[in-house]
Amino acid sequence: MWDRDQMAARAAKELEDGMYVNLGIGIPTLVSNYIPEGINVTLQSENGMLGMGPFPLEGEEDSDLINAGKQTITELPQTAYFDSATSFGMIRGGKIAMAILGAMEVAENGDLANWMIPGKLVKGMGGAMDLVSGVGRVIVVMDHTNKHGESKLLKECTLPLTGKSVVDRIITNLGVLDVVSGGLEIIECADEISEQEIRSATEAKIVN
Amino acid sequence: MWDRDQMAARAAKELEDGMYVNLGIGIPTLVSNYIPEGINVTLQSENGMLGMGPFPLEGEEDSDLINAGKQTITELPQTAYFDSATSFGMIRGGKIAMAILGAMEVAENGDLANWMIPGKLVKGMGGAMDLVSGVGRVIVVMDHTNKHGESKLLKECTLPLTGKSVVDRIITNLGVLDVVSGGLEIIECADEISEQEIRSATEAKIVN
Amino acid sequence: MQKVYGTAGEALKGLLFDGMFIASGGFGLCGIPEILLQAIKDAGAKNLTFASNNAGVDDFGIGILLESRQVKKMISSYVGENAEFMRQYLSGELELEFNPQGTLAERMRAAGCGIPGFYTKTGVGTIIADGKEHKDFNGETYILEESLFADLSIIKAWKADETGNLIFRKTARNFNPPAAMCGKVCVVEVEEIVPTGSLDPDLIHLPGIYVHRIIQGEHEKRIEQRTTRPAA
Amino acid sequence: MQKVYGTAGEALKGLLFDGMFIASGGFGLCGIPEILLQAIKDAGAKNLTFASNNAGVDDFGIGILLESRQVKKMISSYVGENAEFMRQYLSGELELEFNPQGTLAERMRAAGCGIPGFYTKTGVGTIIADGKEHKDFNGETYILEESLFADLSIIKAWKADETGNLIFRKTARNFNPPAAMCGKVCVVEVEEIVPTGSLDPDLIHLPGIYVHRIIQGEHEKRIEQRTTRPAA
Repeated sequence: MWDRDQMAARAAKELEDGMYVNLGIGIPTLVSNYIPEGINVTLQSENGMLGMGPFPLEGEEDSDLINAGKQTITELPQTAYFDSATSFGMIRGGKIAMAILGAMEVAENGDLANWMIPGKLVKGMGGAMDLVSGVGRVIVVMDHTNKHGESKLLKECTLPLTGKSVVDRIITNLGVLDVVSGGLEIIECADEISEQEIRSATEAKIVN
Repeated sequence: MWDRDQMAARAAKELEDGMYVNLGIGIPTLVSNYIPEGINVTLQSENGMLGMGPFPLEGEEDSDLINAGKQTITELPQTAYFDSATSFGMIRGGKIAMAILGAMEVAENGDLANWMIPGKLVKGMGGAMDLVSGVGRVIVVMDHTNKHGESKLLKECTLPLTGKSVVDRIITNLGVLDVVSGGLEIIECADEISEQEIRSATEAKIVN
Repeated sequence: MQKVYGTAGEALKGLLFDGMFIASGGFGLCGIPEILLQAIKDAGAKNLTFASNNAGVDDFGIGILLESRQVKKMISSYVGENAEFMRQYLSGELELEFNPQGTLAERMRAAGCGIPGFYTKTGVGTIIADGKEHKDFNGETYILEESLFADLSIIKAWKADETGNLIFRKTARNFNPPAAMCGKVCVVEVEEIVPTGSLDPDLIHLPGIYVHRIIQGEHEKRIEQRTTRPAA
Repeated sequence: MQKVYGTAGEALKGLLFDGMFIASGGFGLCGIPEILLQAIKDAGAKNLTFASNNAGVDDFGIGILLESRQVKKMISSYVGENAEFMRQYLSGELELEFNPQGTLAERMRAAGCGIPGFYTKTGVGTIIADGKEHKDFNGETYILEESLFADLSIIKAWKADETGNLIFRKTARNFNPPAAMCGKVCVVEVEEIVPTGSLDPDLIHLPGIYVHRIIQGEHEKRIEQRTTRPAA
C-alpha cells in the first residue's frame, strides 16, 4: 500500500519533460516534491501564473503572489503572469498538458465528482470543471476507498459531476488504473498489493 | 458648399472631451487637424493602439509603428499598445465612443455601404464592419453626390452593406443630416447651401 | 476629462443604486478593490448582485457587505472561505449562482468584447449545463454561456497613469482586467497614480479606455494563507 | 525541452504538409513572420490555406507564396495591397474568404481558448451573415462565428526568452498573439533571444506555453507607406 507521498511520487512519474501542468490541492500539491531528475515541468497556478515556485522563506511573503489555494508562493526565472480570462483560456484551449487532481468519486466511464456533497456545505467548483474539460490528460490521485471502506471507483458516480468522461488515469493507495473502453484497467499494483486486492476494493468494472 | 477640410472641421465638432475615437481613411483622417481647443480625444488605431500621434519627422519612421492605413505614425504620452483581439474587443464591446468614416452609399434607414463594388476589385472590409456595428456613434463624412451627380444618400443602398441601420449622422459637402425615425433630418446646411438644395440633391426621404 | 478622484466616496458618487449589478476583480483576498468595497458599504446601496470569483472572508472584501446584508446574490466560483456567506446562503437570505472559474472570467471578458454568448465544453454533463443550450461542433458537445453585462466594475490595480492606463502586480492581476471590461462604468483603486507618460506604452496591462474613475489609496492587502518554507 | 532552433528550416521540420492550414501574425507588412514565410516557400509545401489579416505585397510576406503558387485559400480582412493576389483571385486560381478584421482576430483567439463558436453583431445584415446561424440576445440579433483551429501558427515577436515567453514591440504585436494561440504548434521568429529570467514576469505579452519553437534572425521589417510630417 502506498502512503500519500508514495502516491505523489507515483503521480510524478506521469510528468514528461517540457510539460505545462496544473496540480490540484492536497496530495497533488506534493507531486512537485517528486519531479524526476532531468524532467523540466512548468506549473500553472490558475489564478494567473505559469512557473510557480515554492513557498517563500519567512519574511518574504508577498500578498500579491499567491497560488490557487490562496497560499503565498514565489516566482521562478521563467515565470509569466496573466489575467484570469487568459489563464482559463489556456486551460480550456488544451494548452495545459496535464492536470493532477484529487477526487471524491470516479466512475468506470471516467466521470469525476470532486466538488460538491449535496446537503453539506457547498464551497464551489473553483477551476475544477474548466480543468477537467480542458487539459490534455486528467490524472486523479486519491485513496481507493472512503473512510467507511467503500470503493471510490464506482460503476456510476453518486455525487454531482465535475466532468463527464474526463478522467484518464487513477492513482490510488492500492495502485494505478486507466479508464479504457468498457471500464477500468489495472496498470500497476502498489507495493505489496495484489491485483486481487484491487479488484475486491473496486466497485467499478475492471476489464483486465 | 464645404470642401474636404471644411467637412473635416465640421466633423471635428462632433468630438467631446475625453472621447475615444476611431477615424477612417480619407477625409476622416483630416479630422485630427481640427480638434477644438480644450477638447482632449484619444485616437484609436485598430491595428492595436490607443493614443495615435502624428506622422513622424523624416528619419524617425519606425517600421513597428504604423496605423490602420499602414502609414508610419508616432506615439504620445498616453499611448497603449495591445493585440488585434483586444483592439477589436474594445471596438465590438462599445468602448469606442465614435467612429468617423467615409462611405460610398448611405440609406435613409442608416444602412451603410463602403467596402465593395461587385465586379470591380475587391479589397476587403478590413475593420469597417466591426467598427460600424460596435462603436457608440457612427458619423459618415462623404460627398453628397457621386461623380455623375447622383445622390449617395439613397432610399436603399445598391452596394453590398457594411452594416445595417448603423449610421447616426452624415456630414457631406452640402450639410449635416441625421438618421431618424422614417428617414433623414437636415440638421445644418453648408455655407451658402439652402435646405432646398440639399433636398434636391438627396434621393433618401427627408423628414423635416 | 478628469479621471482622478480624491476619495472612493467621490469616485462612486452617482454610480450606485439599489438592486444594481457589480462586477468585482480579485481572487481570494488578492487584488480585491478593498477601498471601494468599504465605500459601497458606507454608501449603503442594497440588494446588490456581485459577480466576483470569491466572496471575501467574514470581515474583509465582499464579506463586509454580506455582514451588512447589502448583497442579494453572488455569482462566484468558490465561496468556501466565508462562514457568514454559508449561514446566509443556507438560511435562504442569499442567492448564489455558481460558475466554473473560467466560465466566470470568460463571461466577463466576452461582455466587454461585445460577445453576448459563447460555447464551452466546461460543465457539459454536469448540473452547470442544466437548462443551457447544447450544440455540437466537430463532433463534440458544448454549452452556450451568456455574458455578464454589469452596471459597474470595481477593480484594484498597482499603478495607473492619469488617463487610466493600468498595470497590475504578479497574481493580483487575476480577475481585474475581465471585471473591468464588463461594466458600463469602471472605477479603479490603485496604490499609486503616476504622471501620464511614465508608463511604457508596450507594457500597459489594461488601456485607459476601460477605466472611467481612479482613486489612489492605502491598501491593507491581507494575506489569506501565509505559507513559508524553512530556510535551507 | 529545447525550444530554440538554429534556422527557420530546422524549426519547421516535420511540421509542414500539403493542404495544411496555417495561421500567421502580422498586419500589413508590420510584425509578419518574414523569415518563416521564406522558409515555407523554400520547403515547397503546396495547397496551403492561410488565415492572415493581409496577404503581403507582391514580393514580400505571404505575397512570395502567392507568386510561387503555394497558396490555395486566404482567410483575410483586406488584401488590397497585392496585385498578384487580385490576378489569381479574379482568374479563379485562389480561394478567398473575407472576414471582418475583428471577427478574424476573435476566431483565432477563441480557438486558442477552447471556444468553438461565439456570437457577434459584426456583419449582421451583410453578406458576411449569409448562411450563418442568427440568434437574439436581449432583443438584438447576432450571428454565430466559428473558430479557426490551425495546424500551425507562425508569428513574429521582438524578444523571446529560452522558454518562449514573448514580448512584442509597438503595433507589431497586432495579430501575433491570437494567431499564436490557434495553432496546434506555434513557431516564432524573434529579433533577439534573451536568457530565461531576463524578462520581467509581469511584462510578458505571450507566455511560453503558446510557443513551441523559436528562431532568432535578421528582419528586413519593410515599411509599406513611409509617411512623415515636415519639421516644425
